[in-house]
Amino acid sequence: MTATYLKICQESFDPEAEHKAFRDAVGGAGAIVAFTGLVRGEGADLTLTLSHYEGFTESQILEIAKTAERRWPLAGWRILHRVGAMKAEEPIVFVATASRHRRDAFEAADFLMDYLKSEAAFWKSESAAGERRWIEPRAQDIDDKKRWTK
Amino acid sequence: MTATYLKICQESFDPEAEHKAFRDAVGGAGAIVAFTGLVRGEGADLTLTLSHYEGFTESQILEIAKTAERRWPLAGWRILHRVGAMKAEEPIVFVATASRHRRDAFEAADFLMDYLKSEAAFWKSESAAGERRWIEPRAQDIDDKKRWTK
Amino acid sequence: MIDILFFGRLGDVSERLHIEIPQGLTDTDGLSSWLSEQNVALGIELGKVGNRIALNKTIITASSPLNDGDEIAYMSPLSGG
Amino acid sequence: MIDILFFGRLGDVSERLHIEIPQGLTDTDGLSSWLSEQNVALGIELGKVGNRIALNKTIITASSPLNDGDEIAYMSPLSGG
Repeated sequence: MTATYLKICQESFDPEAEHKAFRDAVGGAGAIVAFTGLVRGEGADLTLTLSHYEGFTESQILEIAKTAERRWPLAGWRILHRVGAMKAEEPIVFVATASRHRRDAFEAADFLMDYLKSEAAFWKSESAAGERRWIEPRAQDIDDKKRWTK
Repeated sequence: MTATYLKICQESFDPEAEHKAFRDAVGGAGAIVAFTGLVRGEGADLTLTLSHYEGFTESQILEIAKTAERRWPLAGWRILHRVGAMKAEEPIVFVATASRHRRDAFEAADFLMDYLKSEAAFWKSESAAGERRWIEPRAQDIDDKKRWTK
Repeated sequence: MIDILFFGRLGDVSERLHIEIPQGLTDTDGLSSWLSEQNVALGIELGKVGNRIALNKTIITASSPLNDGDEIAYMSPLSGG
Repeated sequence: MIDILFFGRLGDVSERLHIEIPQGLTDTDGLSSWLSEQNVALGIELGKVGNRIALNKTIITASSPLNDGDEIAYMSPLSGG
């Protein structure tokens, strides 16, 4: 049985509270890997805004997570993704995986993040001083994702 | 400037409190990867005992962490390792890394764990019903470490 | 009635629409052309590479028939996590 | 005086020692032989592969001279995290 959890959050979330909830859920698994993505601190006056396509985005992420479940023997996974407006240092994404051996948890978390960055249906824009610009995937994100298709 | 922290703990530690302290210390870094190793839940009556060589173990881990700092552009790392007697589901090891981009944090955490498992000076024994046995590195741990020498 | 949604840059140039299927339109390619005629700024964005279309929350890769009750989503290139 | 420490399995067969350098001993190989004579169970463990020796907290890979104040650590194979 895999402990799974997905939430798209309109409000800020607490990565440590999520980590604790996940750790409690996966019980006796030996290895937990957690990735937390934060709004970078460069521009304190910068607002990052993310939007998603309700229903579509969630089912797409569930597909990706099911692929990870088939590929690695996971005791569980937990994914949270912010949408809405956020400021420097706020958490955007939290992905945790648990398994008996650490290699599986590492690879699954890495895989999930690569897919979330390049394939998940989120649209990101930055605004500062009244100007807004859309952010599109970096070439690095596309390359990262390709690592998993070999 | 890299936010670094190493502690060998005689008593249980709280992975979420460590994650929060690390997140606060690395400020505007965009990516945090945290690995938590726990005593597996298989044998509730099992006691795991770890010992280390005070001074030697710490300086060896610092060397490994400095290698990671040279290899990846890290905003910080945090390593805690338990010694003493522990029971099922207690945390044994916590390794967190932070960087601007997630790939660096993932690779550095993975690297640190591989070295901690195969090279760090800890001795582990299991006891149940009055019988004790020593645990030596798994062949998998040796192979995992070799990934980093190419 | 159909629902037409726009995400990312496309959402900057059009509000979501809840309309009757326009007279004579039978498929999604027809709908895209019709939208471009109605809204020049949207037409320019729809012409750019990397956009994707979902019909009832499933990505389509070829023009597909339109039916009453459909939800059509026009999506700019994604940028997650 | 020298300190001799034992870790892992080796710690099961000997306590740590705080002794004068035994008469006639000049290096770590000599010390290992002397320890094996004093304690048969320790001698058996010291003969196994994978053990390592640290002199003043630095791993040594060849026999090294012993000096007053040295700390010699005999270490079984490691098992971390």
